[in-house]
Amino acid sequence: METIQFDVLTISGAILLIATFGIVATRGFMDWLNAYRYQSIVLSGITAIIGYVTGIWEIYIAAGLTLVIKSIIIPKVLTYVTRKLEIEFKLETNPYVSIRASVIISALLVALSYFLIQQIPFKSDQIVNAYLPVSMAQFFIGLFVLVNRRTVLSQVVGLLIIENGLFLFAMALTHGVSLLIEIGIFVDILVGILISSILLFRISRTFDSLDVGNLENLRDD
Amino acid sequence: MPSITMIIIGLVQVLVILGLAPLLTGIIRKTKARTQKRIGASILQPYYDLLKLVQKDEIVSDQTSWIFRVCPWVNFAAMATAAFFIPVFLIYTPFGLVGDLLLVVGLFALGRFFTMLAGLDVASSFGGLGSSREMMISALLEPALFLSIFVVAITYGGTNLSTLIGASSNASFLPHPQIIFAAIGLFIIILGETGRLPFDNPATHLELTMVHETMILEYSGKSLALMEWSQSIKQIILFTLMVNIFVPWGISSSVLLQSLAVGFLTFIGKISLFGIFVAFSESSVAKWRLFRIPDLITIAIATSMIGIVLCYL
Amino acid sequence: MFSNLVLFQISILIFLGGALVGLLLRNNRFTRHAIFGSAMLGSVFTIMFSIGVITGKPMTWMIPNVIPFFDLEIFVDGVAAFFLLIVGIVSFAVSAYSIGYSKEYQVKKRTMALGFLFNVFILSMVLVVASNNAFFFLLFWEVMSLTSFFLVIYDHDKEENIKSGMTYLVMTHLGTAFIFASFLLGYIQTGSFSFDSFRHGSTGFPLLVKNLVFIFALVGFGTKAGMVPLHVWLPKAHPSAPSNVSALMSAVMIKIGIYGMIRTIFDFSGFGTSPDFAWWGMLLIAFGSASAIIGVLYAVVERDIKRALAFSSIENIGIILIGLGLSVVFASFQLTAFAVLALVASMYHTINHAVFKGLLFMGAGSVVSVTHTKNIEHLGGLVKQMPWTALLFLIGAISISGLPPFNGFISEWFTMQSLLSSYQIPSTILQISIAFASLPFALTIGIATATFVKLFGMTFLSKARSKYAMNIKEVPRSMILGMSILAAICVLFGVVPYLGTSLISTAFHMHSQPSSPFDSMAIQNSSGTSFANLSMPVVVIMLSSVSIAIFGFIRVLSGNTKKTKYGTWDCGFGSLNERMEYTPTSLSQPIRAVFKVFFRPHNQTEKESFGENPYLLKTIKIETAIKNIFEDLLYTPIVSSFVFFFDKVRRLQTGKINAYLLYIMVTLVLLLLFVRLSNNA
Amino acid sequence: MNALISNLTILLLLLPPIVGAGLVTVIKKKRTIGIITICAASLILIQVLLLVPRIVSEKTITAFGDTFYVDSLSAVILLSVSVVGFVAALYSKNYMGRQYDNGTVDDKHIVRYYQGFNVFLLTMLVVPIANNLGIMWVMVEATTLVSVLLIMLYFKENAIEAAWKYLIIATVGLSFALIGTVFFYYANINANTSEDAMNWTGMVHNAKLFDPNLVKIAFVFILVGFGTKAGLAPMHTWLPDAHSEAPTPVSAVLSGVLLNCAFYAIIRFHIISSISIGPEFSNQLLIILAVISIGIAAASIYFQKDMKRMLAYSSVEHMGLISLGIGFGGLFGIYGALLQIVNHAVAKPLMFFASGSVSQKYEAKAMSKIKGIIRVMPVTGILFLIGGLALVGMPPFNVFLSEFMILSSGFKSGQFVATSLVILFLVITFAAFLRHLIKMIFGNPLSEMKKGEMGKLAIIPMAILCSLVIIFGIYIPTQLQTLIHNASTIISGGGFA
Repeated sequence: METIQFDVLTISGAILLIATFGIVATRGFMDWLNAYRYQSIVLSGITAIIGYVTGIWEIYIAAGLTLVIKSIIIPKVLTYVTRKLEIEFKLETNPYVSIRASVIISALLVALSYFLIQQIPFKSDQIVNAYLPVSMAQFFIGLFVLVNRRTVLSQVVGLLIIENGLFLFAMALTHGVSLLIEIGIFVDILVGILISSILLFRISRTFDSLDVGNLENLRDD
Repeated sequence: MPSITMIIIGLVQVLVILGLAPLLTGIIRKTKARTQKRIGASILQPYYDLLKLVQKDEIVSDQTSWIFRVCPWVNFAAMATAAFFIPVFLIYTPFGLVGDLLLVVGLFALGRFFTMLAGLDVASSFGGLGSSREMMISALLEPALFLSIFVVAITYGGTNLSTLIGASSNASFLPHPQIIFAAIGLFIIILGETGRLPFDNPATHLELTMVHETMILEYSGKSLALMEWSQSIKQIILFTLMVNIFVPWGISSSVLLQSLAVGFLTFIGKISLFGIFVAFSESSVAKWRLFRIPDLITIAIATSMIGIVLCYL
Repeated sequence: MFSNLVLFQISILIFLGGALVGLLLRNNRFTRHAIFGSAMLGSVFTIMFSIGVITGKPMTWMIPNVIPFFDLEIFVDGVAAFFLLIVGIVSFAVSAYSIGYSKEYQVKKRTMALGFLFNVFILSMVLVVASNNAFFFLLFWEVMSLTSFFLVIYDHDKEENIKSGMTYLVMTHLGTAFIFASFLLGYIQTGSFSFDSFRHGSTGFPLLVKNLVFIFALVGFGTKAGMVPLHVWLPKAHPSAPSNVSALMSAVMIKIGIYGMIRTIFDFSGFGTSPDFAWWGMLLIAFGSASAIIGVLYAVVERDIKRALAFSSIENIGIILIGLGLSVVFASFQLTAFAVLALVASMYHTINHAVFKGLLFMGAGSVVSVTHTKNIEHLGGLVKQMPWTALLFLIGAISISGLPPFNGFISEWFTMQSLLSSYQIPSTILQISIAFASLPFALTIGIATATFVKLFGMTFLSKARSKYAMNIKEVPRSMILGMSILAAICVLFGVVPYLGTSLISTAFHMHSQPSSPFDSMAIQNSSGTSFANLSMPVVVIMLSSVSIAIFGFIRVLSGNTKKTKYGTWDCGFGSLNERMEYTPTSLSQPIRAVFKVFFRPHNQTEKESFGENPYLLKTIKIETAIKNIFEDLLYTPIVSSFVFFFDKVRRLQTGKINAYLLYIMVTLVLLLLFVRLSNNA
Repeated sequence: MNALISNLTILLLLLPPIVGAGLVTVIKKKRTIGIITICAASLILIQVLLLVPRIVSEKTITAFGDTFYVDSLSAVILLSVSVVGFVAALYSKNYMGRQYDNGTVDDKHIVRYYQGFNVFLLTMLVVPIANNLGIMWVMVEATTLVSVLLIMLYFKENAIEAAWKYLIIATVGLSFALIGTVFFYYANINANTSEDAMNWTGMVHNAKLFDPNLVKIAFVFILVGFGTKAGLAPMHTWLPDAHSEAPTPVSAVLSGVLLNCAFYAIIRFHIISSISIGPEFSNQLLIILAVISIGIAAASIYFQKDMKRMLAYSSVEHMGLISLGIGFGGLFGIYGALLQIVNHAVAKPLMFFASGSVSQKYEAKAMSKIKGIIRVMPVTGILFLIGGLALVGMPPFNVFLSEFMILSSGFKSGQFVATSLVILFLVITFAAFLRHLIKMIFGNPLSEMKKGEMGKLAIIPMAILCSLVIIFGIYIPTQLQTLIHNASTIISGGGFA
């Protein structure tokens, strides 16, 4: 029983990572969005697994929320906001590091997460054992996407990856803190995405482009 | 308190200096004339000059201020006061308790300060020229002088001239090799201070060469007399110091009349000889270019520094 | 009548009152009088209580917990009182002077802030000296710097002044940082910021700490005092300030730096009578000599009268430091008598410099206020139009040149005697080095005389060289009064050195010598013979009697002669005009030429000739400038290397959000790795 | 009964901004909403001022069960929030009025501004009193969102850019903060599963049992996360942009208290970590980031051309100093740091207000275009000068004392290298900052300008702050002293060696 569970956990973690790699490896906005949707579905599945393993019913609610918000609402909002944008705005044409190299770096980041987490005692908590490094890798990859990509849209996506990692992390470690806080966090994220969408919209209107290269007026040299 | 006799002897020493000052100038001039195959004026000529100048009317420049008029008096007072502290034929003076060698140097500087101001006061380029050169020379002579005083003072134990000359007259010559260096240094300094060649030619009126003369160019009558006199007092004071410190032979160490007389005579002899020596050495060199003078002073400084090192080693 | 403490409190209240008057009342004649009148009154009380402390007991006062953890501790002992006396005397004279001087500012409607800052400035100096707690010392110290800074930039119409002010403020702040460090070392060792605990605990400091305390204090207080090479602010700030403030800054404020040094060295640094500490003294002598010679070299070639005075302040600080250093050296070899001699020399020069530099700056201020130029190239002939200022300035000039019979001579005599006494030190190396240090010292005195011949001569004598110096009037009586007070002290402290020596020896609790005004100041050899003697009153009697005698003598000899006025001899070329005079630059040209290694002068000549012949010149224009080697070789490289580095750092803010996120990522990863790896080890 | 009073206290404290925001939304009249906001802010201020004595005597207040927890540390932050909130509301009236007059904003903007302002105040009020660290995080994140909206109020290019950077960086940073928070929570449930595992009170109680490795990693995340929000270098990059582009009153609040709120969170976790693994670890990290912050601020201020950016960097410097004080520890360090929080909260808004008035008058933010303020607007000039002098740590103004204490504690704790570096940086900052300031304040204006201030309502808030700057420089009220002392005791984990 134990081993099977462990396998499930590991495999689901791996799938999540693959989904994340999918975001790293693609250029077009719709491709990311799909990858993100896919990632969110996996995430909600993982949440459900956690709920199953721990037997806490609230986690199922969280899984449901994730499914609804992350794989439906957020992609919808982003599509809605960007529907008027020309297609070339949505294409990441010129990242700092090439796609191929990005994938390699992402792999390194995954290794780094495993390395960093190694020493934390888990009291043989398999959920934590399995998902903590994965979520950590999510943060780093998300951050890397933010650092690497040059369009405003892909930065939003980077942010979303981090949020997903965060969610997984919180779930894995805490099995749901308390509903109130959980909802608070959700609302915060949602509002954050909304505001960034407004900003996105404004940026495209003001600068006629979504390249962050336009956002370099404020500097000290 | 020193006794009345001592004070009288002290005052006599002062009068000797004041009185003999023009004579020394006369001797030097006479010697120089002779070396130049001239007969030269009498050695008493400076006295006649002074007397004549005193009795003449004065012409004062309308540009000048009270500084110009006050200068000769300040100068003379400073030099004459300096004379109080110099042991001439006795190894000490009762006024030694009042002032020392550094005060003498200070009084000289006071005189020079006013002379330089007087040179500027007349508003001619001559005066400024003299003051300018004097500023440089005196500024450089000051450290040289202080360093040689340093050697002498720590060798003989004091800047108090009575102590100093007392110690030097007791000392044998050899144990103090540094004294030779101090003597060389001081000699150069004396040439500079008294405006002798190669620093300055007291007998010329050519703007390329003069230093001291330009500053007193506008003086006439008794002011000029005072300036000349105080200059020769300064000269004799320095010569006296030189001979009494480095060649203290014959100087009287007691107040006995006999030894005083001997001291007085040897003093006259020494100072005349030294004057002649200076005159000879002056005849054998030419006036140096103004900007080579620092080199000469540097030599004085260097010798004094060697003297200092020798003092301590 | 009143206890010292009450007098102290009254003086503080009066200064505060003066400051408030400056803030609250209207800009008119009465306010001007009230502001500076209260400064005068406050100074009187300061003088009264400091004399009370010197002759009586030290004064203490404490208000606990004014600010959390810090008590306002006031402690005035003889040393502090001595410096307070200097503050009081000079402030009194300068305040009197300011009544007349600030008229110009009243017209420009700016007396108010001047009055406020002026009073606060004096007050802060009083409180710095009086405070007995590191926190409050630094607090008042910074207030002092700040108020003086505002006074420096008081004429902020000129960009120049603001620049000088900034240099000053930054330098003095840097100095404060060092003072702070010095006090912090004491705090670490004793766990308290009270000077009392420093005083008691300092002997137990480790040697390294003692040395560091000394070094930090030297740098910190040296900056304020204008010690080379930390002096760069001084020749900028002092000329920029209104002249009454320059007088206060140069005469008093830089002395507070000396006070700090003395306090730290003898009280807080655990200085002991052991040869371990001799190098402190040697360092002081080295810096002192450098300051003296470098200060005076810049002074002598300077054309701006106030800058020249400022450089001369650096010189005099050098002389004070030489004395102080000698005292430290002697003390460390337990040559107490000589240590006392050197300390008297140093302190005598401190008070002297305060007096004559105050006088000279006020004199310069008078000149500037009537001629509206600081450049002596444009001046000349003022002695006829402002005879009083000229006379008083002359007294100052004679004093500062170290000529008998005024006060400068006395302190320089003491310093020279201390230098000569170095032969008593039982270390050949030190003996020889100190002897060599006397070379720059003596050179300094020589050049200082030249400097003041130039300053006085070019400003007051001969003919006016430009219209600035024509048709001017003597300054108002209050200004003359202010200067006269200090001039009188110059004379008094020169003629009766007993006043000074007894003041210093009482204040510092040292053996008093001489014991009466007419007694000669004597220095004994170890064998008991007299090394040196000086009795100024008698010298003055001699000088005056000789003058009278010779006057009579000449009078008798000359009979009846007359004086005729006539133009200066012009070599028969027609009347002399001001263009034929010597100018300040040409006057100091020989010295500039001799020290060209130092000045690095560069001359530029432009000639325009008639036709082909190069010898027939129509016009010739010569420009000459000297290099400021400290700024060029020391400060500029340091500042520019900092700037270079900063330029790199600020480029971190590239404007690229990707870069910003990268910083976060890198920081996070580095910190995590740090945790991870430090745990493995 | 007691609990009821406590509940009521907290409720009343949080009510004014909520009601204010509501009224603003309903009324929408330009004049009235300004006054409503001022009323709300002043009600908050009065309540906080009444609360302080209670905290001093009762030490802690809890309300609504365990949801709210106010101790001396919270009270210090609350105090700064309420004071700055009040003066900013006062200043807003004048500032926004003038912006309206010269056509920069319209009615809609003003309504949005005041809504945002009220909500912003509310979130910052909740941060220090939330017992649940999760809620604290939520509220800090909420401050980000509200302030982003306030910054991009006019949709100008630069404002949008600043808002974007702020949003992204702060969100990323705060997600790390959340990771840290959750780690602490995990440590707590691993140590002792209890109901209030996310609560500060519970964590402090169990902190000794936490796993050290976990705490270390968690604190790193907290430090980087909340450090981003608090403006510690090198995560400070959003700060100069946001501060310079926001409307002046918002800049003042951002700089004066928002940073404090974020730093407050760091302090809370620092306490837990200190109890758990000893203070050395977190101290070390705090000192490192502090030195970097102060150094970068020094360099950036030196080259700065824009007035408000310069002030923003000065905030980075001051956050560095606060962090330094906490890191050095000891009574002097911690007390100094808390005092620095208060002092900075007083001095920085003063500077922002003054610079706001100045840039409105000169119609420029570039320092090269501003000269002779003291001639053009003498009162503002003097206030600006005093604020600047206070900020660089000149006595007799308030920051001097706190900096003095912080640096003293640095030597005392044996951190010679860090302290010496910081002293060097501070001297450089001093020089650089004052160089800019003096050039602006003194001299003659570049062009002929009409002499005149920006109106009484602009002067009054500055005058209030300025008098606080001067008063705190020479006298600190006993109540405040006790409060800060108690807060320091909390931070040091009770008592000082």
